[in-house]
Amino acid sequence: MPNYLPHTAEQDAAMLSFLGLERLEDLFAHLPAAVRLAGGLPIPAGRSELDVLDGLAALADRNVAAGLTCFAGVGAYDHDIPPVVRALASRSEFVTAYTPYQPEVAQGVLQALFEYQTLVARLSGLPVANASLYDGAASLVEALNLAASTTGRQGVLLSRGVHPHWRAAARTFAAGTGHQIEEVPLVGGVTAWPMGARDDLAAVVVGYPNYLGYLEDVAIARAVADESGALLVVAGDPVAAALVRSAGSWGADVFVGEGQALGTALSFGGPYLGLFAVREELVRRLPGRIVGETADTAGRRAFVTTLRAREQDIRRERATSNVCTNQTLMAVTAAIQLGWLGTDGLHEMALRCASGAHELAERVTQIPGVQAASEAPFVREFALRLGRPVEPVLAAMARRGILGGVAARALDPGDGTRGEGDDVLIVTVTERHRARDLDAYVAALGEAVAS
Amino acid sequence: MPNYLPHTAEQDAAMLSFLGLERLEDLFAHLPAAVRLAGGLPIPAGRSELDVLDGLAALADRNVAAGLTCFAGVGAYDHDIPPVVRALASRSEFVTAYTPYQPEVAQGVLQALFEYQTLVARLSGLPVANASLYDGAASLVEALNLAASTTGRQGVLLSRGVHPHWRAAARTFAAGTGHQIEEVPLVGGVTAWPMGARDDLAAVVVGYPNYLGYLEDVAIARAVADESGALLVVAGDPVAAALVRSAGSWGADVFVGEGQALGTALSFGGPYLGLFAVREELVRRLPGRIVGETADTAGRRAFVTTLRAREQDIRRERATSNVCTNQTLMAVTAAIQLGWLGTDGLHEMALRCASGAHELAERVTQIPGVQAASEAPFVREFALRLGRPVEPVLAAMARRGILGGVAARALDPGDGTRGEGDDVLIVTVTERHRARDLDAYVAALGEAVAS
Amino acid sequence: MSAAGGRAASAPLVGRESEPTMFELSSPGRSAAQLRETGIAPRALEAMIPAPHRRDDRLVTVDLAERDLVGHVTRLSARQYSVDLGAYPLGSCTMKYNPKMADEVAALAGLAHVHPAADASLTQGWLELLVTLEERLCGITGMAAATLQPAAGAAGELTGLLLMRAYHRARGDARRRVLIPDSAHGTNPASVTLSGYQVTTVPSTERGLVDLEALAARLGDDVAGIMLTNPNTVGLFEEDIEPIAELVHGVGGLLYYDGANLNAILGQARPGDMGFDIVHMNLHKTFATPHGGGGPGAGPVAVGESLVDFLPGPRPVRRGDGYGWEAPARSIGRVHGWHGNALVLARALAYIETHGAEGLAAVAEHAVLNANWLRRRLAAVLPAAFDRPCMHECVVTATALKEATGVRALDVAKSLLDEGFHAPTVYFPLIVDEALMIEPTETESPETLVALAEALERIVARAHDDPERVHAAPLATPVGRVDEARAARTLVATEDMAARAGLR
Amino acid sequence: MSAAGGRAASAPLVGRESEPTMFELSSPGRSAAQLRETGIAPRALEAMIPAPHRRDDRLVTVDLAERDLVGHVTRLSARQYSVDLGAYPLGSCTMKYNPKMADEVAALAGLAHVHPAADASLTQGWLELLVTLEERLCGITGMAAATLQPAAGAAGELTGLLLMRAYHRARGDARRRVLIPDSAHGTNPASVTLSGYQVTTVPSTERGLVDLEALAARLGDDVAGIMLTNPNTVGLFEEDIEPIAELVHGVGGLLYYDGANLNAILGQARPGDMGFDIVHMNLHKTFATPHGGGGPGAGPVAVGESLVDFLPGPRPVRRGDGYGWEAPARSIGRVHGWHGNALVLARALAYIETHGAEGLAAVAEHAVLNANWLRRRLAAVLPAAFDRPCMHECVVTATALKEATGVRALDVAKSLLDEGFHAPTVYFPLIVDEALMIEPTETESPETLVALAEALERIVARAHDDPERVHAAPLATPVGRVDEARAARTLVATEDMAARAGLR
Ligand SMILES: Cc1ncc(COP(=O)(O)O)c(C=O)c1O
Ligand SMILES: Cc1ncc(COP(=O)(O)O)c(C=O)c1O
Repeated sequence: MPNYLPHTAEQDAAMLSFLGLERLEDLFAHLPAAVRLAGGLPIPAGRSELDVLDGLAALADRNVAAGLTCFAGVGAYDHDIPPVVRALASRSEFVTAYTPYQPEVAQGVLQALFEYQTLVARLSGLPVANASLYDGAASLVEALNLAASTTGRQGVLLSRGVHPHWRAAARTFAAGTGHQIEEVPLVGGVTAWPMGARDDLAAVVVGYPNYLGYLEDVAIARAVADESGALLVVAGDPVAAALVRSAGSWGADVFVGEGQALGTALSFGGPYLGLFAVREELVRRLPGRIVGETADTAGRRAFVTTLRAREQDIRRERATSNVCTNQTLMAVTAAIQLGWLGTDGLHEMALRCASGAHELAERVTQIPGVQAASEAPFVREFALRLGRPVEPVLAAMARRGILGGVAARALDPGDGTRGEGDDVLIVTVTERHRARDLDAYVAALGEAVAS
Repeated sequence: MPNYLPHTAEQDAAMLSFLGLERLEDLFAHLPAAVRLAGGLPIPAGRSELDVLDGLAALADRNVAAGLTCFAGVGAYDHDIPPVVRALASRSEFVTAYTPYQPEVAQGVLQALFEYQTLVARLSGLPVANASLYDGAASLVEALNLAASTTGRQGVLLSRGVHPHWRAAARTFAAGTGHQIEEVPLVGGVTAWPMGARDDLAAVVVGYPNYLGYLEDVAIARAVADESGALLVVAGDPVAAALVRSAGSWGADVFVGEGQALGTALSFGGPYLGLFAVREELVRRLPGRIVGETADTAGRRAFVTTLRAREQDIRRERATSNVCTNQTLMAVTAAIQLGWLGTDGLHEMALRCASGAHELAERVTQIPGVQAASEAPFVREFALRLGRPVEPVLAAMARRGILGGVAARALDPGDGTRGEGDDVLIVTVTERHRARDLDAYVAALGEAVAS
Repeated sequence: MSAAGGRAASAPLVGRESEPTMFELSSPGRSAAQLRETGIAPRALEAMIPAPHRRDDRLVTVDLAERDLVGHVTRLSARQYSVDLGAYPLGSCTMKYNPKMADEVAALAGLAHVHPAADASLTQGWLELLVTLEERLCGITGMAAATLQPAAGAAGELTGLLLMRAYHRARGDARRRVLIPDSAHGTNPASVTLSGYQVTTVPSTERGLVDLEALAARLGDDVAGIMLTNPNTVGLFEEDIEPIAELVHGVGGLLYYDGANLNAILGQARPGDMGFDIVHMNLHKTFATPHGGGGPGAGPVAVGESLVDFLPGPRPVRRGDGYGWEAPARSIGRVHGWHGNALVLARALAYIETHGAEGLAAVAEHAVLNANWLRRRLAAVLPAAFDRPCMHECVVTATALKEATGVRALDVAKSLLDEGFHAPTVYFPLIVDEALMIEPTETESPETLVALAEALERIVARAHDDPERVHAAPLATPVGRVDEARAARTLVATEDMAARAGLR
Repeated sequence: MSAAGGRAASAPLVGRESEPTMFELSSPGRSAAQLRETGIAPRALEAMIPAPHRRDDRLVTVDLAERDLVGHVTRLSARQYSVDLGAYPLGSCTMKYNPKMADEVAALAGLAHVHPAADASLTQGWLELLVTLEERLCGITGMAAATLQPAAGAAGELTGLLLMRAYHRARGDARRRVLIPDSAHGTNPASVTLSGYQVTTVPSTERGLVDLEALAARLGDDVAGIMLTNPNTVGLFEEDIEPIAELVHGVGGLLYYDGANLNAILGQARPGDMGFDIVHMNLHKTFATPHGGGGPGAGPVAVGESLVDFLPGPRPVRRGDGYGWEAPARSIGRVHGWHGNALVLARALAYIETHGAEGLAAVAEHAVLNANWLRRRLAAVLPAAFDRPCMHECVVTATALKEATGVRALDVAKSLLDEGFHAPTVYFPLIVDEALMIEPTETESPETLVALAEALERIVARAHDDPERVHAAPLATPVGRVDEARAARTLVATEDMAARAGLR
């Protein structure tokens, strides 16, 4: 049994006697006998934390993927996180604090969130961001709820270029909200939007870049939305954002995105960071928390969570979002990581990703049988058609130390479709890849498709 | 070139112009031309910290020893350091502070050192400890200086049971101080003290346990010292101290020891932690820093480095020690590690070391050809005679994943002798060893000596 | 010129000034980033991104030196209270000590550097970890299976309600209402609404428990289920849980357990044994995964046999010698972008494995012991809202104090900051007037409880002697009471908004 | 009862109380330790340790819960200034920013978990690291070889002096005196004494440099050598270094370089090229290995060809394809229990490798730029002791201020704490009256220098307007000025002494 309890046996006895009790179990005497657990929990006995740590380290060693050179992306990116970011973000004041309910002793987290909001707003090209949501998928779900409550409508045109898992989550939650989600297929790697005004449309959602890595013409999506008076939701990527037009400049009403790339490790998919920003007019509909600047009684600058009237503890059943706990630590981390990168570092990093991706795309498409899935422009990821099932190819590459990408059909959108086809492989390059990694990739893929 | 400098190019220019200079090199214009370095330093160009980290990690991977089950000790012990100790001791406030010269903003380090001093005093059985010295060897050197300045004499009787490297260091520094060091040999694993009063004797030094792991009769050493009016210096071990009589209770005047076992990793030998404690009468001769309790102007409890009149910056050439920078961080770590262990944890940990060591000693001495080097009692390490050179045996054990101990002759005392003999192996057990590790040890040693 | 990155006057150690924002510290041309040497030739942006897509301006974020970034963030951290500094008796939040060991688990390269889309054959360690955690959580709650996907408690609630909905739908049963006690946490009704159900509120009795008669009166065959926290949000065990379960099950409804308060009953009672069908847990409370200043959390949902087929998928499962993924037959679908907050899940497993069955039972015992001791000790100064044995937290009321002195619960809370403690939750649950909800947790020592009680006693005494001083609190903190109304009136949520508002 | 471990009133964030000692927090029966399951049968102490050796009492250390230990140490850390919080312009100490990257180097399992006695074949990585560092340090200083054993600067000094001694001895030359300028750091004369030599002090000129004539007058063939810091401790470059070297070498003496101030000349000039024979470096200053609140450090000593054979041993050396250990032919012996402060050495190498030749030169340039800018900027309020270009630090004097206002250097230093800065070194070097020795280092930005200058200007203005307030400083800190005299008068160095003195 671990030693995290500070009570000595004498103290237990003294406290019990203060309460007029004899044994610890007397504390539960008022529980109905039928629900009292007899015989203890059916789980193993405790072990020392060092033994547990060893056991989990042994499990971790069995994750072969951790040792591969990672060309997989699609919303989960293998970027460098420098020691200084890890050191700062792991300070226990950030890690072991609760939600900043007492602003007088929470200026640290509050100010960091204010800075994060500023950075997300700048990335999105929209004026206001919230203090984080669970992940990109959750941001999409909240965006649909926001669009529905703003427009009083339920229809959603959702591009199949949006991450399949996000679409799946949107569909899951639509079972409760009643949103009518229509998915719009990709043709040649970009969305083939239907034309024509509708009176039920709350939102049009486009991925930019889309999950295959391609840059779509967002102006069309904007036009589709305008035609029907719907909001335009752009699902973007914060690294690509350094190089491509911002969601705001395309006229987006809402920006959603996955912020993991900003200082959070791959982590097998979580905890990640849902980015969310809106036009100023929508600010009072923002889901989640938002930090605002104000002053204390002495006039000193101070930060505080604000617009709490929106919050679930006040609105209860009239709320349009139930988000309470969010991803504050990842948001703080993102602000630190962006602070480390800086204006030029972010740009340079994105440029390196793109340069490597373009070089790799050129080289692998020279392998016989390997084709680009689309001629559309891309930033740091792109899709290949291998003309054969992708999984055996990935397995062969893994044996050569390379995680070769993500098989499109492994990303189950949950709608019965299996993505863009069995032979589609999505490949991502980051600033961590060196020339020799690209060489190894080309060789491994060439060998795998030749066999 | 790394980016640790905050100056922008414009700022450089503005600052230079404020100084009436044009280029950065003008700052060095007053240096004689002949000593100005032309052509830059003959070292490689800088690399990004992530590249450097990778390179050093690759070097680290070539230290095969790090992956072996460690039965080596002799002043460097492979104890568990729990995550909580690592987390607390690495707080940047401790790591990146200087010596606490401004007590008003250094109560953190000062109080931690006060607590450390208390704990070392309790371990030693002596009333006053200093705030650390470089390592066990440095503590021994300072103890000899203290004894010499206290007695006005130069003679030292130094048991060969004291760690050979410490003895070597003592000899090195005696070249400056002029101490006359006589080494006293071991017979049957314990010191064979010479009898008879002398008028030149400043100190008698005994290891308890000695470096082979054996417990010597300190009363004899005390008697030898008393006969000649010398100080008794006991070189002890803080883990063994949990089970054996304290230096103070044997009548030691000075306790010296290596504190690495208290929360510091093996670290290839440093930074370690020199423990040092004395009888109250000797406090004004304590080398290094010492923290004392006092109060601030408002009467609040406060800590401060004290007895600075002893310090080298005041005493200059009249000083008896030159120690300035010490091992504060390791001292703070030791206080935290002892805080984690607690009274019972330290006792239990030491008991486990001893239990394992005694079991292993019994088992390996059943291997044909393997004998205990002494029948003297021991705590957690002991010496074996293998009847053959130790190095090939250790090499064979390393191939089976075991660092089998320390070859006595590998510990060069620098006096021409090669320790206790070519066939002596010193074996250490810690609380990290499991039954299966002992089994593996017995098997590996058995095989190695059978071949 | 930009602000000074090396001035520490905002660190409470040496000052009481405000910390500049990172944008105030920013200076163009300054940079901390060091990117690796890749050997890959850089390409011109124009050669990669066609004009319509290319940014025509530089995306300006912030320009800092590493040294200034470190100073800034370190000083911000010094302006932040945390469990590691002292007690955090925040009711409903279970701010217990978070063992540092779990930080090392989350940092293991073999866990942290795994891409979530990597094939199952390459992630067997993670899959085993998740399956093991699911088994433990089922053992602890007495349920059949669990999904680990929900990222927090509220996400778990909504997932659970969608499971409830799918269950009824599958039986062709279009139910419409979910019952919730009036003491419930705000996320409960919000989740119900988002799940497409309507909320029917059930009043509490004067004893602070669900009013059984009122409950019965609200039941009907359009009731999909009931959401309960047990112990409830006033810290009391719903002793009528058996009849409640019988009543709800009687009309074909399901029982949902909001497990935010699971800490109180670990190893003492199990939701499954009480008749609950769906249970969410807040791993960031009960299982000591640190709260991160607001998150991340993890809100797994465990269910009884009849709901297993509806669980979100894909689910990690044991398969022969190894592990794989499986979509449940009638899955409601994904509720997370990947597999849930995996590193939080790993931390929780580490906590469970160190404690084991006995350890978890001891956790509950001491959480309850601490809360009851405090309740009893405070009776004279801040009486409990309900004068009976509580579980892991107690709700006390400052109503009498307010009447006598004008000092309100909020003032007491702010004064506690000056006494060196985080404040309890105030004004929640809504059914208690001038509520202070105190959850000491099991990791606070009796000595700390005494100190906390003494601090509250001092504050109450001060309220009588010198109420102005209590109204003025906190004074020891980096900022005093904050103008929340102004923040809401004129939203300044970013540096750029601050500039537009003339604040920079 | 013991003190409360969960009360944070000593954290400057919420209070100004003192933190209980860990012994005051201690309560017998409480424990944090968790030891592994080993499967080894425990033995009775009596069966292992015979009675005369066995402790008859339990060694009482302290009894804490992990939660309370964490609270205590975290609060202590909140009571501690550090580089990471803000500037630390402590002259002679080079408190630059310590890149966090080096912390990860020191934490590498393959470095941290290596036993120092393991055979060379098992530690090739470490040996290569040490040999590489030695080569770099030789390149930086212009010397032939180096020992990495000395654990700090003072240990390096003594090592260097013993090398000097061995060198002369080997030539049958029993010299007796070592020259030291009167501005030298106190460790210099102390080390000379411990090396068995006698100190001859050389006065400084009014320009703050070695008095060449006085030096010449003190030379003789009994002079073993001279110890110099260059730039010297008043921050000035000894421009006469060439004639000095010629003079000392002329009588057969050696030149020792105290490299504590090496930061100023990195890539600009090298001790070897100036004629020095022996150089120690403070890696914990110049090479940014953090100072740890007082240590650890590392003080490698580099030497010219003629001294290589005397270096401490064993030394790591390249050997064929690999690396091994070698004892120099006429080695003075060991000066460390093992191989030196190895993890500090690894940090320093990481720092050198990231910077490279150009980066180190830029370090020196900006260290000198910063110091000169401050010197010039402060001229009106706190004039430099020597009005000429300085190197990496400047020594200013408060003599005029004291005469005008009664405010002394110490008062200025304490006031600076209230302004959010660590204080400079005061009353050193001894040759300057009311000295404030300011070393901004290269990692502080121009903005920080301005803020520091403004703070000093405010303090000087206040000294004229309201000297009492300056005398009373610091007020913002956890404790005010500390009674140092009392601490020295009645030594209370442990909790047990405090108890005996009635303080507990
Ligand atoms: C009773 C109760 N239910 C639900 C929640 C929601 O959990 P989360 O914040 O993880 O979404 C909380 C947490 O605040 C709670 O206290
Ligand atoms: C000029 C000078 N020489 C020598 C030293 C001694 O170095 P250390 O403290 O590492 O022993 C110092 C450090 O304070 C110094 O400033």
